[in-house]
Amino acid sequence: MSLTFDILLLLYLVAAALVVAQAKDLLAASIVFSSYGLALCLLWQYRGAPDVAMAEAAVGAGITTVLFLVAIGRTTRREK
Amino acid sequence: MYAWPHWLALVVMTPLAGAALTPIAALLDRRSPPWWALATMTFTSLAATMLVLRVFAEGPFSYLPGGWAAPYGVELRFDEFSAVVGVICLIGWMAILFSSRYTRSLPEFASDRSPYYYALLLLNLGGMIGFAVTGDLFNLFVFLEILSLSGYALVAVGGERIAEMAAFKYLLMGAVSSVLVLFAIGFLYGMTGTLNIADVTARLGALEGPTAPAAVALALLAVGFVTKAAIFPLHVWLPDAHAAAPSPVSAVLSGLVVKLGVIGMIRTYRIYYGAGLFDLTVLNHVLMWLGAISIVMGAFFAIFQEDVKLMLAYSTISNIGYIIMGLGLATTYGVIGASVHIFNHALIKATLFLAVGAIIYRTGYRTLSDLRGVGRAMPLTSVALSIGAISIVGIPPTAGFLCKWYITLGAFEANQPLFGFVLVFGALLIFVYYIRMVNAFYFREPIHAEVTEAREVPVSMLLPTLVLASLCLIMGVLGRIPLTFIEPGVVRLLAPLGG
Amino acid sequence: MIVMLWHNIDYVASVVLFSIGLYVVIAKENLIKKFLGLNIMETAVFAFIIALGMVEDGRPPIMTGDAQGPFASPLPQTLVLTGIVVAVSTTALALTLIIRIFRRFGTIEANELREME
Amino acid sequence: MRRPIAIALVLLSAIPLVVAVAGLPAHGDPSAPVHTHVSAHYIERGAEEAGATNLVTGVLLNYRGLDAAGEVTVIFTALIAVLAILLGTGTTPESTASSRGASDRRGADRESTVAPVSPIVSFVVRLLAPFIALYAAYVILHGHVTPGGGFQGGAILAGLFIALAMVLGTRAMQPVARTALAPWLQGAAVLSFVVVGTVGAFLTGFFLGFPAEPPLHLVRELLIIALEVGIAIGGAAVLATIFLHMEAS
Amino acid sequence: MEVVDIRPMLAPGVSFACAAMVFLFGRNTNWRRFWMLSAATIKMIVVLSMLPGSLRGVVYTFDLVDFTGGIGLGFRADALGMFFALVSSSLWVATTVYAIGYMRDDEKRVRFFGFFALCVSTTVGIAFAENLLTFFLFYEMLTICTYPLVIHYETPEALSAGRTYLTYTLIGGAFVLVGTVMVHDATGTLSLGHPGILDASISPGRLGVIFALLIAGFATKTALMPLHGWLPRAMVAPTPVSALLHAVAVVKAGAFGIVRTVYNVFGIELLDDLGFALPLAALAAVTIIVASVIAIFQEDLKRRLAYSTISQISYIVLAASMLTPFAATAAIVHFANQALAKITMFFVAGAIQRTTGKTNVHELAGIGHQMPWTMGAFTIAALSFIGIPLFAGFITKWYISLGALESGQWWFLLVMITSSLLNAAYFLPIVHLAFFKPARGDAVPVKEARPTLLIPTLVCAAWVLLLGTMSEVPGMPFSLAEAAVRFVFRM
Repeated sequence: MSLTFDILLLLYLVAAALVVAQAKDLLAASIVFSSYGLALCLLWQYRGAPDVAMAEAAVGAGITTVLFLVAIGRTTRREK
Repeated sequence: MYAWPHWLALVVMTPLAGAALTPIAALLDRRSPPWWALATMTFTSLAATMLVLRVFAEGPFSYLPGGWAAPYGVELRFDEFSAVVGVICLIGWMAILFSSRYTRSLPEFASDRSPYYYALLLLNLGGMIGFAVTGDLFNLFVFLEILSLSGYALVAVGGERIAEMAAFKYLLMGAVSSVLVLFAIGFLYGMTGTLNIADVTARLGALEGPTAPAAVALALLAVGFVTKAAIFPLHVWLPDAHAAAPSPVSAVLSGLVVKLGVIGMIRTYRIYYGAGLFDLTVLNHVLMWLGAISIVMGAFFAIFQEDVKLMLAYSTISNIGYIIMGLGLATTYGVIGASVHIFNHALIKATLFLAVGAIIYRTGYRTLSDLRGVGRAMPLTSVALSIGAISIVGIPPTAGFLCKWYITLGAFEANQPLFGFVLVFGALLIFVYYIRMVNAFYFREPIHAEVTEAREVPVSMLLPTLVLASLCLIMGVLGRIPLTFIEPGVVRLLAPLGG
Repeated sequence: MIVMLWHNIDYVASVVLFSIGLYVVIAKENLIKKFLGLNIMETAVFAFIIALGMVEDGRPPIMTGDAQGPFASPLPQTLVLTGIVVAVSTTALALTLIIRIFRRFGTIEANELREME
Repeated sequence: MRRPIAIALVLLSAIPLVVAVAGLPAHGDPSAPVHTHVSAHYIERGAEEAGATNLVTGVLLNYRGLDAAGEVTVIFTALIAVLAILLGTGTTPESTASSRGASDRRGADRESTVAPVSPIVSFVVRLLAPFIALYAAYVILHGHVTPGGGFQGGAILAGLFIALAMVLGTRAMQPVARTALAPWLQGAAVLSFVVVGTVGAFLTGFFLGFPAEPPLHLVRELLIIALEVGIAIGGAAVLATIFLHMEAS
Repeated sequence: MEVVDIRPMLAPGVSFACAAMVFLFGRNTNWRRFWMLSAATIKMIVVLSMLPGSLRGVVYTFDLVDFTGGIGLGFRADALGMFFALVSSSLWVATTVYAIGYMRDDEKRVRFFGFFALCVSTTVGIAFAENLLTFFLFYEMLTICTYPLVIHYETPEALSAGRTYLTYTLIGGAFVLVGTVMVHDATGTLSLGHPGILDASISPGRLGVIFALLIAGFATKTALMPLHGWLPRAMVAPTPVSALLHAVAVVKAGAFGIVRTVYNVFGIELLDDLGFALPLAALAAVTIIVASVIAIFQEDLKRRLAYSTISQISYIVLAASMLTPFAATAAIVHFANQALAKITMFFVAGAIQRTTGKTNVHELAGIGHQMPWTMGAFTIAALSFIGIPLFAGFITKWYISLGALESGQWWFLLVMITSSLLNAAYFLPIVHLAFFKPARGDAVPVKEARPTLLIPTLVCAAWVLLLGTMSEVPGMPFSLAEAAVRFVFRM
């Protein structure tokens, strides 16, 4: 079970990264990036690193995403 | 006096603490930040002096924050190369003093930005000092980030039209190179289980199993630090960033920050030479060639620049090329020359940027044709500029000469006469563009009234320029002191090669 | 063999994520996108470092009285904690610069900016 | 044109990286150097030497205290950098608040970031705010025993602040950012390291040292908590201020 | 016998201090003149005071700084250096007086005299350089200090000439530097205090590269063909500068470098074994002939003198590369002979230009009647160049010819004779024109040049005669040259 879970999480990470890379809508990309951060957080919790997972959830997935959203709000949402 | 152990902790923490207190000082008195920053750097300079004296008297020494023995805690290690903190303090001090007047002329530089500007400068200097004295790989990365982040912001702080873009370009390349360095640190940690540089070296040397990770880590470190040092072809961020920054910042960035990439390379070499895992001839050759290309290319581009600051920025690429080439030669003479050039080029480039900054401050112009005849209007500043120009070309008896002499000797010692030629003739190319500058400043008629009417800058700007200029001369005449100072460090670095 | 590969999958995944991030940084013109890519690169390296410190059936390195090993290595975790802070700092600065660039030039596409320069 | 070059470059870097990771000690192998050298010492002795059951906190604040000092300096640098770039451009929170008066409808609209907040969300956020704050305090103060620590707690606090700012409108939060206390709060993390480090130097003879003798264990605990609180306040203040300034720009 | 003495450093130091005073307090004309003249005099006294010792075989040395491991700044007044220093410091006095008269109404006098003094300082530094590094240092400083003098008038033409000058001399300097590095790499020393520091243990290929680099580097300043392009163009400079460039400083510094390379870096025996000297001699011979031929066709007086310089200075190279004692004597003595005669000619050209505004040769018809003293000096110098006995130039040619016979290479004699004829062909028409043709066109009555211009000219001309007639008298420079030759040939 653990290996399957591993693989699924990692596959999700790669897929999310690809979506972030290809999405033309920056807002969508940012949200997907946030979910990517949460998946990482899950992975790390599972790897025996709860401290890091907590930091990633609060900072990586939370505040970083908010900052991206603010920046997108102040500039433009579409990637040309 | 210098044997007091805590100087090493103080030299790192003082600028950082000073930076944290600068906005608070500004709350109490709006005009205090420059003087507060100056006081901080004065104390830091005292500590740095003690450290340099100690390393001169005793050789390398360590400080253990928290009292934890080396591989378990972070080790601060002060060796001969760390003596660069002396130069960092000196130039930092001068740049802050210079800024106290200079920043008044910047567009968008409202007074409420001022405390943060000085805090950034202090953080930048503190980051560099920490980078230079730490003996721990991850700590190296942390200080690298402090100095890089503050560096990016300092580029943008002047409010030039392209400043923010230049800063972003710098930030992007700098951040990627930081990630590479962190990746490499991860590899090294994974192979050895430790982060202490000396310990990594020893355990890497005793490594069993595949060496591929170590090789890749070396490549990552080299690419990362070479980007920070702005060597061709990873130099693209430098010209705009250094030209768009306020002049005292350019002095710090061009004189010091890029050098920390070189210090990083020296640390990398220390690990890999010491571990003796593989022959570094390939890397050395790559660095020699890249250095040579940087020398020629930087000088060549500089010739065609009209903007004085852009010209100086390209000349930095050229000079870093000398240093990297000297490192790649891997002979005693070559590495000594390269190491001393770290110090001397810092002095020279700071002189040049401060002098140019003074001229821009007074006239508002920055291209060669606009600045015609400024030499007569601002004689002292122009003399400083000329001294800097002569030094950077490497004409004896100025500071630039001995380093180039040593690196050339190193080229012949390493049986690479081609690079000796590249070096000497690269210096000629450099001379060509400084001749253009001197020609325009002294031997042409002014075309702007501002230039003719320009007065000498106030003492707070003139003093740093002149002090640094005279140091360019003094370091040339007393060139033996830095050379003999750095020699034990270089010999230790290269000892694993000679067997 | 396959089991071994599955055991090492974390490293490989890190490299894949790193490469995706690098690709975004190099190939995309949008500055915000570039920075999303950089964040992916950074997290990939964090994942790599965390994976280094992991042990088979490891527990978090918290030494409450009854805890029994094996424990995951605490050192990589502290490194990554610091790394996350560094990443968010860099991001904050970069986004500020991007906002300023947009204010000045009206675009954040690198190719258009190059033309304007 | 850029794409093929990028792909080539990425492949060029990815292949050696894959080869390199293949050469590393097997993933999760307890006999790898990572686990047998420095970490083994931490796991064996760390809890008593560093005075923190949570070894991550122990290593971060005690063994590698200078790293943590550097870390808080990095984020402080980010704040200073953002302020240095944004101040004086006419887009500071202060000037936004004053120049874009109530008459300026656009300015009022732009106060919340993305979209108007629904009343339900608003209610939930307000309802949860004290609990989140309580949780943050727990994470901070208990960081050396359970997962968490000053920075995580600080980030949670900052997140709370940001959520409130979105719900209540940034202008409501401006007074917080404008107090004379702000620079003290923003520099709290760095300054707490300086102070605790200096105290440590007097107590143990080493900068950032923590007294390890049993009679002084309480002092050690207090110092660590002081650091954690400092980091939390500093981290939260920095992140919140950055958000406010970017929001206002 | 070597004596540690500060005077070898004092000599360049005096003019350096003078330059500093001029730059700082040069606005006041009287003070400036005072500084210039007193420094020139003091320096000549300093150099002269070492002359008796030098004639006795004493070598004064002074090490200023040792950078590290034998790389340092050191001064050493041996016979050869003394000879060069004596020539340049005594001519500095003459040139200073002349320049004060010539530049009387110039706006940028302060800059002019400041760099003028620096030039002389560096020239004496070159003469007294103890090692190749010190030599190189002063050599490069000379390049830079002459640049503002060359472009003094700041016309586009002057600026372009300045660029050419810098391009040539800096590239030459780079060659010298690489050569110097290779010498250090090969031997570990750079001292010029031995009759040859390189030895046969180094591979001939490497020696060849070193020789080529050093000679090529020095030859650019010597204006040896084909590296002479800058010299005629640099004629846009004020006349005292041309005099300085041609007679005292720049060209001579290059020639001195070649002499040092041949005698002190390689040494007679080694060069003889290697056979590198012959190509150099051939090059010099070609330069002598070709430059003379070109000179014949020059209408502008100063340009004619420039090509004459290219030709004359190659005598030194030719003589030095013959590697015999007689020829060596000629090479050294020619430093003085050429300098005095050539400076006389430039003084004359300048005096004519300042007094009448004429620069072309054909305009000089009848001027001998108006300015008899000036043109008389010119005639003396011309006769000296042609090699008429009793004039200084004769001594050179005589000893070169002796050297040619000594080395058994008769074709050098042929070169000498041809050169004399060519010299006659381009100098005598001027004398003829001046004294035996009536003035053409509107003959504005012109008086003799003003005293500050005339007196230095006459003094130099007198020295040409003196050197030609009384060179064997003890205490004259000739005996110094012989001392130098004895050292070089270990006699």
